Amino acid sequence: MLDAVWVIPALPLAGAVANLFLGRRLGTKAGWLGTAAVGAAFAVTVAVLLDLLALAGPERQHIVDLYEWIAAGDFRVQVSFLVDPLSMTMAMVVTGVGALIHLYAVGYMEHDPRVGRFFAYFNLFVAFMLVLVLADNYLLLYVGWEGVGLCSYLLIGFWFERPAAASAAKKAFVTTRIGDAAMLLGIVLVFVHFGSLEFGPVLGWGTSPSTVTGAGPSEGAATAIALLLLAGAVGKSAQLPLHVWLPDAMEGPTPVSALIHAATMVTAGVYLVVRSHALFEMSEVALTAVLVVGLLSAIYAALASIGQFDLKRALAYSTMSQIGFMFFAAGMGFYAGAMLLLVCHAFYKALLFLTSGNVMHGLDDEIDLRRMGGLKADMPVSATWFAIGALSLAGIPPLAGFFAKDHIVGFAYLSGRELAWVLASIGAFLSALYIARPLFLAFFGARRNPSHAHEAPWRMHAPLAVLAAGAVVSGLLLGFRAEGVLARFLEPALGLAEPGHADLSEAVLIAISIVLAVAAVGLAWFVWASGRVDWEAFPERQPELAGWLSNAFYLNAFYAWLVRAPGMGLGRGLRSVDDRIVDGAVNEVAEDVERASRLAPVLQSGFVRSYALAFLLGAVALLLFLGLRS
Amino acid sequence: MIRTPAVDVGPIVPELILVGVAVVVLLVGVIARRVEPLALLYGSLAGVAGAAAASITLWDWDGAPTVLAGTVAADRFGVVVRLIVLGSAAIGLIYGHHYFERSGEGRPELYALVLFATSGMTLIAVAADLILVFLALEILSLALYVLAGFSARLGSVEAAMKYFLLGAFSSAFFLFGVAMAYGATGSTRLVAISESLAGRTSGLALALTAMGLLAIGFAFKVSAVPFHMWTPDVYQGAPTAITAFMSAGTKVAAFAALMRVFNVTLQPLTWDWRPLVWVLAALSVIAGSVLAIAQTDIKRMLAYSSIAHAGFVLTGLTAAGETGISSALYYLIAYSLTILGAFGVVMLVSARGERRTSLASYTGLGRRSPVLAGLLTLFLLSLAGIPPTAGFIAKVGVFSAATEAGAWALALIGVIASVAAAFFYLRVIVLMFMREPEGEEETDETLVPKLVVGVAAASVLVLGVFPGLVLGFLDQAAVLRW
Amino acid sequence: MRTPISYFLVVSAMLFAIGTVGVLVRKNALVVFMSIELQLNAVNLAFVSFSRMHGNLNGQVLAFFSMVVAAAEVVVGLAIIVTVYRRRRSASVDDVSVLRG
Amino acid sequence: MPWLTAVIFLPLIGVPVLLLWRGMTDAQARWLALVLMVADLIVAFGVLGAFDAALSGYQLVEQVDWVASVGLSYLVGIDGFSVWLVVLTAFMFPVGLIASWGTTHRVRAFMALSLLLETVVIGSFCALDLLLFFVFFEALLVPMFLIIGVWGSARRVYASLKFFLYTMLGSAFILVSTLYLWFQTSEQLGRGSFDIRQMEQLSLDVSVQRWLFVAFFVGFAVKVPIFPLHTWLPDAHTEAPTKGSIVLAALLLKAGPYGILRFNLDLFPEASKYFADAIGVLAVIGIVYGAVVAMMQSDVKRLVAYSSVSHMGFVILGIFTLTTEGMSGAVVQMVNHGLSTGLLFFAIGMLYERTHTREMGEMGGLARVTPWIAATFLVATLSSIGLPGLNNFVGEFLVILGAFGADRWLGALAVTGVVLGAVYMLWAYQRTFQGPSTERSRNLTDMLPREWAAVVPVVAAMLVIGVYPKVVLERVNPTTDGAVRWVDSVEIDQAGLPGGLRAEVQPEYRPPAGAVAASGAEEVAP
Amino acid sequence: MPLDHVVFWVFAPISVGSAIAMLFQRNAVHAALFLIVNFFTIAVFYLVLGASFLFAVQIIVYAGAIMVLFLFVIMLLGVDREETLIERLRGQRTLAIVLGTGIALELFFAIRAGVGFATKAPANFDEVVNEGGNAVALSEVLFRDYFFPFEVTSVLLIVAAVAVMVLAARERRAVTRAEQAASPARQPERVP
Repeated sequence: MLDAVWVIPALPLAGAVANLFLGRRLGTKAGWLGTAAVGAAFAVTVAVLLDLLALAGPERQHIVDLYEWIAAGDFRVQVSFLVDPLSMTMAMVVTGVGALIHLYAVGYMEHDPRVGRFFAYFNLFVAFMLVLVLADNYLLLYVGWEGVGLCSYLLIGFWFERPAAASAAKKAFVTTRIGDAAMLLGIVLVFVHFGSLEFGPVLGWGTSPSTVTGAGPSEGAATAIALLLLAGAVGKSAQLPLHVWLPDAMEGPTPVSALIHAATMVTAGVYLVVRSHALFEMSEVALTAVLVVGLLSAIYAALASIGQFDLKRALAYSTMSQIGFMFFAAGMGFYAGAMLLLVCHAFYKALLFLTSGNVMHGLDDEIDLRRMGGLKADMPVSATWFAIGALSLAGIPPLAGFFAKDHIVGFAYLSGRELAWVLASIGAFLSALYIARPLFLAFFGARRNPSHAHEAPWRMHAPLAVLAAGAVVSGLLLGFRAEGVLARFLEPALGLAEPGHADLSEAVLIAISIVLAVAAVGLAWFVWASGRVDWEAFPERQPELAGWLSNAFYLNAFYAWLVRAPGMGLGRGLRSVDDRIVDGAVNEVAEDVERASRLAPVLQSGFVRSYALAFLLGAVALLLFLGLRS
Repeated sequence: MIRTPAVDVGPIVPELILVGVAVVVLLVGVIARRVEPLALLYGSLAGVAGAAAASITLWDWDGAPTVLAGTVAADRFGVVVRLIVLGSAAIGLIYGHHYFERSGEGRPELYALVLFATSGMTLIAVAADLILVFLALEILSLALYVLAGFSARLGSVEAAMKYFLLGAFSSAFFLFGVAMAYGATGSTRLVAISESLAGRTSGLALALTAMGLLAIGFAFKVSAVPFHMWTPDVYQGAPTAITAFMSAGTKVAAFAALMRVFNVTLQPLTWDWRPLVWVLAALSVIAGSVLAIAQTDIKRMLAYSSIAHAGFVLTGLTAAGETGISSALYYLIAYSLTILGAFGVVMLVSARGERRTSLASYTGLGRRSPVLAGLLTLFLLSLAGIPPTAGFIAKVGVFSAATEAGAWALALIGVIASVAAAFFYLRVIVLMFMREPEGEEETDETLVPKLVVGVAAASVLVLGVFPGLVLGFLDQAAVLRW
Repeated sequence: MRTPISYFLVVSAMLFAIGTVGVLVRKNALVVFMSIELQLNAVNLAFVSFSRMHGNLNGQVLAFFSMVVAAAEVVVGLAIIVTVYRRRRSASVDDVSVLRG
Repeated sequence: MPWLTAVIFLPLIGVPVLLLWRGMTDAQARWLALVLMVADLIVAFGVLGAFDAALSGYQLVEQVDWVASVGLSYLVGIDGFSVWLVVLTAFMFPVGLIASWGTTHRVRAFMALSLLLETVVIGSFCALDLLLFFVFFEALLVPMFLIIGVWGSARRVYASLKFFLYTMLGSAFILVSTLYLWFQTSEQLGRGSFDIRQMEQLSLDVSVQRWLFVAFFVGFAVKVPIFPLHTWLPDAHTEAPTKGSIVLAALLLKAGPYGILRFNLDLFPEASKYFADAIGVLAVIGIVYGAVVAMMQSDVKRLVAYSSVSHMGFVILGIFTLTTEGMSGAVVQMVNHGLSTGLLFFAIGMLYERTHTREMGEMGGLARVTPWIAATFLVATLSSIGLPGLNNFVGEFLVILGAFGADRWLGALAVTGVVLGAVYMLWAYQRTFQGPSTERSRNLTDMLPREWAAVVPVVAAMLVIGVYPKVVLERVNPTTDGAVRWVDSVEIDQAGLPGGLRAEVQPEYRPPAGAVAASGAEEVAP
Repeated sequence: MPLDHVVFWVFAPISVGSAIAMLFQRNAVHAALFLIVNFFTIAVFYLVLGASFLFAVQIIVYAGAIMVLFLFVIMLLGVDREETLIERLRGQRTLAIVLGTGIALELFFAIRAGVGFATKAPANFDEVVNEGGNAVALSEVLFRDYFFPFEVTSVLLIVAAVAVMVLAARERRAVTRAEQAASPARQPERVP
């Protein structure tokens, strides 16, 4: 069964092709087809996972070579898949959550004329995502990497008639492309230094015949490689400083936001870092960079999220913040923690997005928190889902988010990074705050929207139920303790991170984080739901602060200022250079020749005697020439 | 009592035939006033054919290298040149007949004069004595002066006068050259001169002057810059048929004489005349190519291009000896065919009385008369030296000869100039195919001349694809026997 | 005779040069043509002088030929000039310049 | 079976028929041309079959004396460099024909010229005799000139003249150097010859070799085109009819790099090594420059034209990395660029037929009206911005890999081209197909069956190369290995080094002997 | 002072002078007359140089026939028309004179270098070369070494005759027909 791993991406790919060409004819059935494809992929994944578990811990690593992909000179790269705990974990998330979101999308998209295409892209995304996580070498990973980028582009711009959507799509692609380009360089460097792109030889487990320099790269080279890969990860995972595309990406349909921009694709960066941890560990700088980026992103995004009134944008920033935590964990070498958060986050963030999808559905695409409120009356079920998701994220025990986040924050302290721990705690507090905010704004307090929201059909609740369950229990099951089930499962691939000892006991740490979470939620209730605070007047009272928050510290504008104007200037400049100088020279030469030819009428005056004169001139010159020779 | 030498007329049979036929045509034409011009044409063509046959038989001439008291050389070079000239003459006769019958100016003397001119051209190719070169030169010149003025159009007459005055002027220089050569060596036999010059180190002043003056004379005839000034006016003014004939024939003949004189007589002075030819070639190529761009009359344009082509032939001749000669010969063949064809098309397009020779009248020709346009395109491409036409191989030939002689710079100049030249050739193509015709102007679609042009086109292509057909002969012809 | 040959040659050279100048400066076609005749005569003088110098008669023969040529040229030339005159009512070489450029 | 002669001259059969048979209807003309082209494609596949992937030398060589006296011969043969270009040519011509199927203006002439063009293009890819190559290379101008000039759009005359003269000027240098080489052969080898296998034997003075290299390079650089000799390209591309653009982009641009691979590297290894870095820099400039200028274009055809400048920069860069990876990448990239840019122009042609504009400003929202055209364009776009899984990625990656081997910074800079590519291509896609639809882009018909017939094979080919590039690479590698080793075999002459270019030319990263041996390159000239 | 010196120094100035004088005659008839003078002097030189036959021919053919022909044509075109000596072409005259002197000098130096002013002609020219009289000796050479060119001159003369026939005897109607056919020499127009 392990050898059938290639089936996992193949199924959604098939679904994609089918939907692409038959989509029109299938109509709404396209959705079912797509869901079935992903579901089947999930089934296969489970089967493969079982086979993997059947193996003993150390042997849990199986490579499936399909065929030689590119070969030139001594460069060889295979199309080969890797089955190991890490890839399987990702595959499970992708297929599982993916299937649920597909199911949800069936209902969500059924009225869209291009539903066929939607599911084609959606399946295609899953396929590429699976290639990404299952790949056994960096180049194949890069295939998936770019592929998901493409699908994200297509899906963000799915409603391309809307200029906003089109631009957002382009922005997303280009921004991530910057990271990807860096990553490509990183991959090239990997080959230059390791003579191979397969994880085995590069990451030090197993060996490959084609290893050129067994010694491995120097510290500097390793740093360079790691940082370049990190750049790619940062782009894909919307971390500072390449995060600007994520909020705009919310122009896409909500299931897209849920699947791609919350559950799976954006976590690819985390996967990359975790996967190549061996590389990162070769260089202190790189790891620290990961840590710093993560932490900063977490806090930055948290603050930004608080400033948003657009529900989805708020969620988007929260995603960024959460992924920041994952990077933070990875940066500390606490990969299992990162993965745990990744999994749990997949559940509750997907849940949150889909629920907000319900809300939009209910309020015919109303997205502004200021025009919601008190919705729990109209859509109790959705309210419950959202509450679960929010609290889970906020880190209220015993929900999933609690364990996931708590391990990470705690690890910071236990591994003796006090400052980091403080900041992380602040981050945790803020995240609880920002996620409780939409909860209260939307579902509690006064109703600020005249129209009556209507609850979504059951078909759309079924997946939510499952996700909710996940959001509740996944933490308990997988990561009750820092060395929980998941950690131990992942051990062969990631090893165990052993925190150092510290003066505060774990219990205290747990207590602290619980207190922070509860306090945050309480504060949120006080400000946004109790009705005692006129939060709507806040922007008037604190224009700067509000502006900084709602505009995410104007980074977007800053980039625009930094890139667009100079870029355009350069472009115009070069274009005029091209027209005036480069091409101008060419035309100039031509004109000169023509000008010279205008001499003809002057020379050929038509007078015999001037002809004779020219003749004689030539004669004299010629004889003179000879005379001088003799 | 005068001891007359052995009179071996074999090697001059072609000339005898030509002159004989010319006289007959003349008498018939003059005496029997009502004779059908077509008959005269056939007669003259027969004469040309006979001459051609006679010269072919001379290919395997095994007699003395020079006959008639050493004034005539009997070698394969002469044969080849004769054939080229005779070919041009045949085409020229047909054109002329058509042209002047069309304009109603046909007269029996036309054929006679063409034949006389031809005889002069063929004679000059074999002349082994400077004075004979001069006489032959005069024969063809006088005939051509008249032919240029054969039509009563003002342009034609003016052309005749300009051609005549400058021609006489240049032949005076040439004659002085002969005198100097004689003064330097005491003889006018090409061989004798070179023998007396050979190994001589000092006292070359007269010889060099002679060379210079002779070069001037030839340069005038082949219209190399700066002795080219007459060319545009004469080519434009003369009746197109005649222009065709002389643009091909005169150049070939003059170049033949030039090759013989420079490679035989002045062979000892090779190192002195090489740079001379180099400069003339460069000037002609550049001036011809550049000045042509401004032209608005196609005959004038072709005239300038013929100047440039003279330059190309000279480029080949910078390589003294066989390589130079054979490449030049090939170039002359290609050039003659092409220019004859081109002028043929011009004649057909320009209709009666040269009404439409301006480039403007070629607008949309591709629509009005696709065949003519297509043929002209082929010729223009050949002139521009684009494969697979004869013009391309010819250019390659002369350039490689030049490169071999170390004159690669000249080759480079030539190649670049031919790009400039390509511009005005292309411009005609643009007019013909890329512009829509304004107004329906009829073109002369008479079959026979069209057929002739077609044959020329075909041979341009064939020679372009299978140059081997002639190159072998040319290599043998390039060996001057003396 | 004791006069150096080169004296005669120099004279012929001068005459030739004068002839060329004549061609360049005179407008009347006839006079231009006469100048050319002058050049030819200069050449003939050169021929004869050289023949004297070399002590063979070829030079004189050549001079003879050149006279023949000259005669022929004169006939044709005058005929052409007359034709032009018929058309233009002028024998000035400057008046015929339809063709230029 | 004389495969190459067949594949070269098969299309030519149609020319006289089309030109001479006056009564032929347009439809007949079209079909005749199409049939011949497809037949030629089949023959081309035959060539592919007859080609032995394992060998690095010339194969299927045919030699017939043409002009024995000067050692000019009809000498054709292919190796890893040319085999795919031959196939590509035979492949893209029918596509182009279908693109211009709708032409109604002088159809017979158009078809005749197309067939003629196919012959000369394939010929120039097969010729192993330098002069023969030049003949084809030069003859190629005429039909292209006419196609642009007669069937082109508004400024066609200017464009066609510029194209012709510019390229001709470039080849002028080639001709002179060719003749010089010929002269050298006659000097050194006793009898003159244009056979490049003979010319390889020549021992040329270093400075001479470098001069000749420059001459050849300039000639080919115009055709590639390499910045700053590229300005004929935008005009030609823009004004040409769709078929013209396709042929121009897909095939004619390949004649340049092909010539460099075949002649510059082969004949002047020392000079190639000597100039490698300078040219690499030039190529990178071209990559970035082309991309930036492309970004500023409002005319979609111009935009693609400049993108070609950028892409060909990659090809040149790859060649002059002088590593097997880079060179193979370059060769693959030539094929890829042919496919993707060809497809782009095809899509643009479809749009132009419908909207009658090339201004992106006047289009928009077309993805709604003509989703499949949009899809076609998008696929081509993605391919040309190097999306892995599609063809271009393979080439670009190998080139970058090779460039890294030669000089890190060149590689790094080249990568920026990838980003910029995404910017301008996607922007173009957005401006053309997304956003609200304009009045021009209402009720248009989507792709017609014949257009499907053209698009599907191209896309299929792109996917195949993207997913299983081995098909291409395994036929290319031996030859590139041979070439690399041939260039390596000479040492750069430090003595003759004037200042300016950096002294050490040895790339830091070289394929180890094992790898080369593995891809067995037998025949390598000493 | 030997006779030939005297002859030379007497006639050379006349010869050159008459030539120059010819250039300054506004009236063609006068020019022709000066030319005739010049021809006479040249004839005299011939005599001195031992070419008595050519001396005769020079006087009969040149001074006689040819110049008469000239004068005849001059008459035909009108005796009294005086040519304006104003130069329309800028720089023509100066350049002409400069170049004229240039060519004269070049020839002069060529002669000086090639012949030199010391060389005397072989004294016994008349005895050895012209033995049996100049005419006879000349004919010897002419019909032995140059008989073929001599034959060729006949062709030349025929051509001349035909030429004149063509040019002179052109029928009016041809002229007129050609007239209405004649096109304006060139009309300028813009071409790409």
